[in-house]
Amino acid sequence: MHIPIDHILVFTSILFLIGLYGALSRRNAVGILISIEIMLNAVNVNFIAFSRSFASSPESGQIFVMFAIVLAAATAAVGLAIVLNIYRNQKTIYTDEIHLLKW
Amino acid sequence: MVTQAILIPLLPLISFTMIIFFGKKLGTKSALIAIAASVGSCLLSASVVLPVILNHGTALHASLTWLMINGKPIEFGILVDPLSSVMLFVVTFVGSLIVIYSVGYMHNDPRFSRFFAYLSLFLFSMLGLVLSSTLVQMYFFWELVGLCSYFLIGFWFEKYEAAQAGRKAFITNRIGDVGFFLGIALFFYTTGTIRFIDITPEFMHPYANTAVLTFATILLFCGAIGKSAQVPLHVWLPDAMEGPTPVSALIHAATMVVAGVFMVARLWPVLETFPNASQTIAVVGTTTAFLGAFFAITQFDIKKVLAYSTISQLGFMITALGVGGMGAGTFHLMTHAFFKALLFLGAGSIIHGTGTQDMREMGGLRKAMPNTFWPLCIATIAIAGVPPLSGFWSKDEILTSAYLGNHRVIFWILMITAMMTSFYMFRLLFLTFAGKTRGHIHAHESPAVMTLPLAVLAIGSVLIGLPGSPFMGHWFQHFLEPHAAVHMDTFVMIMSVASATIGFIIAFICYFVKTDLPQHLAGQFWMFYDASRNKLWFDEIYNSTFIHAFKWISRISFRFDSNVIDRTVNEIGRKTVLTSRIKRWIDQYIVDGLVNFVGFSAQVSSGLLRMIQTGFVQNYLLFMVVGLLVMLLVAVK
Amino acid sequence: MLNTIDQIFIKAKQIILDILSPFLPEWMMILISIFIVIVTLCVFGPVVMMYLTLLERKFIGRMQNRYGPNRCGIFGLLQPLSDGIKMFTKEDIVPQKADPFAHFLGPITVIIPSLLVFSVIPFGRNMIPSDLSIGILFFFAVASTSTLWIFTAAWGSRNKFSLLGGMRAVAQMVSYEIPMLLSIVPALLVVGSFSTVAIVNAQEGLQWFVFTPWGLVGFILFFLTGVAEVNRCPFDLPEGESEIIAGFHTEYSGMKFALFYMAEYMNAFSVSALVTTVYLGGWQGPILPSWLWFFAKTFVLISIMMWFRGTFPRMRVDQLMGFAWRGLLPLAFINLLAAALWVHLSFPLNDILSFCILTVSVLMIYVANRKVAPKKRIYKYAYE
Amino acid sequence: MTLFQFLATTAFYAAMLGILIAAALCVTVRNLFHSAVFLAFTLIGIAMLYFFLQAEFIAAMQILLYVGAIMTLIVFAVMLTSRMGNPAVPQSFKNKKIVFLPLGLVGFILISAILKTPWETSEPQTAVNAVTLGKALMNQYVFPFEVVSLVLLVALIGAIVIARSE
Amino acid sequence: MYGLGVLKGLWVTIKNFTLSYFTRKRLTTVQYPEERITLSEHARTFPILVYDESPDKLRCVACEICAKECPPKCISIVRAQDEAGKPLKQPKFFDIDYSVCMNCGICEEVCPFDSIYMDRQFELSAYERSEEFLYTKDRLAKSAEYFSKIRPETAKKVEEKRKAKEK
Repeated sequence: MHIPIDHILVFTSILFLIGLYGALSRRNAVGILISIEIMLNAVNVNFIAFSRSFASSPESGQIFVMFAIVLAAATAAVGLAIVLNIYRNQKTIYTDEIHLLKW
Repeated sequence: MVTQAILIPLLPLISFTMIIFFGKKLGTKSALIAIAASVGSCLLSASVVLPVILNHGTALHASLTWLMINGKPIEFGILVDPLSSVMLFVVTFVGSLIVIYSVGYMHNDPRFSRFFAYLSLFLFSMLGLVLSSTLVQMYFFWELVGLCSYFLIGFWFEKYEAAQAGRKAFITNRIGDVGFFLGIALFFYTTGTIRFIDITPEFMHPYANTAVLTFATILLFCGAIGKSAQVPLHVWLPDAMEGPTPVSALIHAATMVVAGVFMVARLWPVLETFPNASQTIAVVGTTTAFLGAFFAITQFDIKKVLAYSTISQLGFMITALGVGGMGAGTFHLMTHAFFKALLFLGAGSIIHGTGTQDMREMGGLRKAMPNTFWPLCIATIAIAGVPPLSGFWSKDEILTSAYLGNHRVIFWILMITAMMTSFYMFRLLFLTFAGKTRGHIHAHESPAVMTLPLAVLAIGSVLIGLPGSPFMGHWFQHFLEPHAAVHMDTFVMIMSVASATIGFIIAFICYFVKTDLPQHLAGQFWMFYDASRNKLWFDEIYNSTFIHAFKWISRISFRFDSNVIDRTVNEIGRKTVLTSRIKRWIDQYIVDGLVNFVGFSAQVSSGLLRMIQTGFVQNYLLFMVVGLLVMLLVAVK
Repeated sequence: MLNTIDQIFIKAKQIILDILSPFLPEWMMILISIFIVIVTLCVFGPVVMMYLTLLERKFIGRMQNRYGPNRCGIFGLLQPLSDGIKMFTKEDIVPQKADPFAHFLGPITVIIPSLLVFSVIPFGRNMIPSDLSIGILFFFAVASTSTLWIFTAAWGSRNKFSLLGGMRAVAQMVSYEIPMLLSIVPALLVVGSFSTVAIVNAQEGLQWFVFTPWGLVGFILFFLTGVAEVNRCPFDLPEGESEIIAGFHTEYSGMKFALFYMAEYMNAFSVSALVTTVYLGGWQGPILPSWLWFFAKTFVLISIMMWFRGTFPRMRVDQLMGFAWRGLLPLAFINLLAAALWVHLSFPLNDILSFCILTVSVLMIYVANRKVAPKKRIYKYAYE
Repeated sequence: MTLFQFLATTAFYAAMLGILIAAALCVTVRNLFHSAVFLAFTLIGIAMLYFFLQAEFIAAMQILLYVGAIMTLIVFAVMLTSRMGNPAVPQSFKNKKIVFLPLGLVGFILISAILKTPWETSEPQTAVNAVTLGKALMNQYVFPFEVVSLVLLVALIGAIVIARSE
Repeated sequence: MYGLGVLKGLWVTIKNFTLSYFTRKRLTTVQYPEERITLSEHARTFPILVYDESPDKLRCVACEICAKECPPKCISIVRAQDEAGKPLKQPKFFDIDYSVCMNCGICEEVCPFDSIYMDRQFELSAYERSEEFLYTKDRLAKSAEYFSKIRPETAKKVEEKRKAKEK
């Protein structure tokens, strides 16, 4: 099953842009984090797509993706913890309401 | 032997410290300590003097080096030779008698124990001076003695005159001491040694006629002038009468004032090698003697009279040393110590009894104070120079040495002085004891503790003359100068007896027969009377000249200081203020200006940048995307 | 003969295919063969679920000195049928405030993983729906998603009790997932590959992993975590009837509740199936046909689960968590260590050594936990 | 092309399409919880993609980690900040239209660049199964492996400290 | 030991399970509709009124003590009046709402005239909740014989007491 790679690339860039749109347009911090997850996944797909045609060490792409997933998990954890903290202190997680360094 | 010698001065020192620390607790018992100390040192000195006497003047000497100046040692030590043994005997014997006497005299004085502390301190320093083996050590005790005299003269310091007198005495002494110190320095510098045992005629011979040494001896003599109240610096002694009478007796009769004479006697070999130095000393001595007597004649204060008589007697001693009669001078020193102390103590008991010092209020005290009258009478006879008593022998010795040394002028002046001496002494006797009591005083006899020393001293002044008299073969002079020729001159003896009797007769006429004669004479010889009465205006002269000049100099320097120096300092201050104001201006407008400018520019630029920090997370993301876009555009093109 | 019985199902499939092959195009045949397997699984799943419910009710009834259901059918055999009918006929109420999308999504997404999981379980010799090279990992991946779907169900029904149940379920599954994974790793370590077939093959004859020291501990660990993962009995806090009505599926009724119910039992079945494949040697067995062995072992395990349900009271939340984090997790780590040692060393020594390590560690963990006195509960709102 | 491959490619493209739709929905839908669920679907779709790209281990990892762990996190976050989730409040900015401009431009440039460049489509190598991955992880990439574990630990502690309620 | 409790529990349940197949009497449940458990003497469900000779001569004198004492207040009594309006010593209406009654038995205890007692009839299903469960006077009335049949001892005691009172 041979999928031409540029199809995948187009797909991932679109997915990436969707994620970007989400990050840009959403008011809710958790929404932003979700969109960021989408962007990350788009990149991972790219990795896997390319890793197949990479001669010397085919598995490097996959290892990259693994590390990417793990790190995404770490960032999500810390990001959400921060969002939680902001919510607890400011009772709001709308980014346009949290634009002052003080409250 | 050496320890006993050291102990002699130490005992009074110990009593001084005891009294100083425990005086308040001891109260009257402090007198006991002082007496014990003086009597103890008297016995010790006896034990030390006896061997010296027995084996013919062999000196006991021990010393330890205090510090080294370019190799030459300066020592502290003990020297007991015939001269110092005489002084030891005089000081300790007379000192202890006076201490006993002053117990009675200072009976109800609030600072009773402090007086005895000062007395023991004085005894310590006097004994130290006498026993010192080098000039520096002597100078050290010389200063101490001056200090004690200041304490004792100014004992009743609440009285203004006493304080002034103490200060005056101390300053005049200090002037003399300066000369003394310079002399020591010069002497040390030239001869290299200041130890008395080194100063022997043979040692001095090589320096025979060096000008520096003559000048040094004169300077040394200045110390004696200051201390023994010779003419230029004698003014402090009459004022020193402000102190209590035992003080006058001890210090201004028996001991301190003779320190000068002792020092000159100590430097006798030096004087022998420098005839012109001894010449000047003789001249000074005779003038002091004559003037002392001249002033004493017209005084009415009993203690003033005695003070001036002391000055004239000191003059006698100094002239004796000046004309080469070291033995005669020292002999007169000893005898004078006895009867002058007796005179002072007598005057003290009179004052104690009558309460006043002015002879014009006294008179007719013979019956009231018999125990005081007889010793005083003996003393007057002794000092006048009537043959059997000690005064005659010692004065006669001086006169013969002056006569033999064919110092003609000096001989005649001394003779006149002797006459005047006997006149004013008998005047004193008659004014106080003969006739009726002029003032409204009721005299009462002094207690036994005062009259007993008087009696002892009376006996002493009678017997003390014998050792030096021909009956004992001039033993005293030979004791002092083993190989000096001593022989009496009949003409001199006759002349001295004559002068004594003439003085007696004049006094008898003036004050016993025709009591108004003195006024009459005073009226006629008003010039002489006024001169004598006002002590030749020495004080006034000094005040108007030295003191006035000194005050002027200090005023000038004060004005100089306040105007010139202060003004310059203020000027400097003002200048710094000016420069600092300029600096402040620079700092404010230039440096701060720059800094503010930097701040201002930072603010402006940050104002611009702030627009970007909207705080909306999405905006930042948008900026990123735009950045990405730009990069892509660039990459694609 | 035995082999034929053993391979009876495969042969049946082959027969069907042979019947149909002349009529249909070639590519259709492949589809059909796959389709047959899928159909059997989809039928097999619910049927197993139904009869498991009956089995459970009878088993527990007997334990409580009473009969199980014996009204419908001879020994109550038709009871699951009646339950099913009841489920279908019951009205499916959707709470007014509930989030329709999530509420609807809940049961569907819960049932999918439990079905997917069957594709990896080797029911008999070469009777495995799809032999994936990452069999076990696939199983766990799919099983772990169920956490999310349970939560969507709980959240969708907008009800405090369901939310509480959902939270408990998530917490429990997350904290038991790690020991479960770790308890499997020793077996993978020994076998060297993820695929379940390889694992079963590695347990030739009677060399079941359970008889090795680390295998025993691993088996117990895996079984306990499996029970927890499936939210059954001692660990059935998410549906704690006594406290929070029915936990996350409170607001579900009718068919949706049936789906949840089925998912629960299918999960139970699949977990015990996996335990058998990994530790009890799957379909390895002396005489009887492979699939019979497999079902026997699975049935034994399920009955143990039911046995648990009959005896144990529900664990308190903090005990549950404590048990996982302080008890099973360290044991799993040590078990991994022991297994590694076991693999590395030669025969006599490795058994002894790993046995000692494991017993010591079990005792230590037991002692360490015993000391923990229950903390005095701080009541935020109740006042002394 | 065999049926199987045909099936596979169609399934692949269908998956891609499905993912895009799910992602679009996830990003635009008002209710945060629904967007989280759609995110889950996109993630599972991407896992399927990995299956098609013969990366089973990564697919399983994706499901296990992303859907199992990260989704739980996100869902919890959504739940804890639930009060903000009510759809009445507009979930996206008013002026979200202007965002399309830069995005469109970037997309246009990207895609045009992708389509223009001649990707030399080499034959896919041997499939990478878990064993080779494990070996690579343990030999060549052991250092990143350890560092990642450290990062995870730090993130864990950080998250706990931040989110802990006194 | 901490773990032993678990094993003991398991042992108990498995023992029950196995033995339940061997000894019948372990199984405490009965097949209800077919077999029934004899109710004990003091079983009580809903209250009934007892009458001696005929249903309309109830022992109840409408003193309304039971109505006052009833916790859920499910008894409602209206005293009968003769034509002139003088209240008589018997109830005109006596309704008990069975759906509200909580079978506590307090009315039985407080009734001074031994007229109200707890029946043991529990299979009272009805098609409709509110009306049918409101038992009126005639549905409540039960003969003394029925009462002595269902509760022999208490009936005997009540009879002796009534005889004593009559003498």
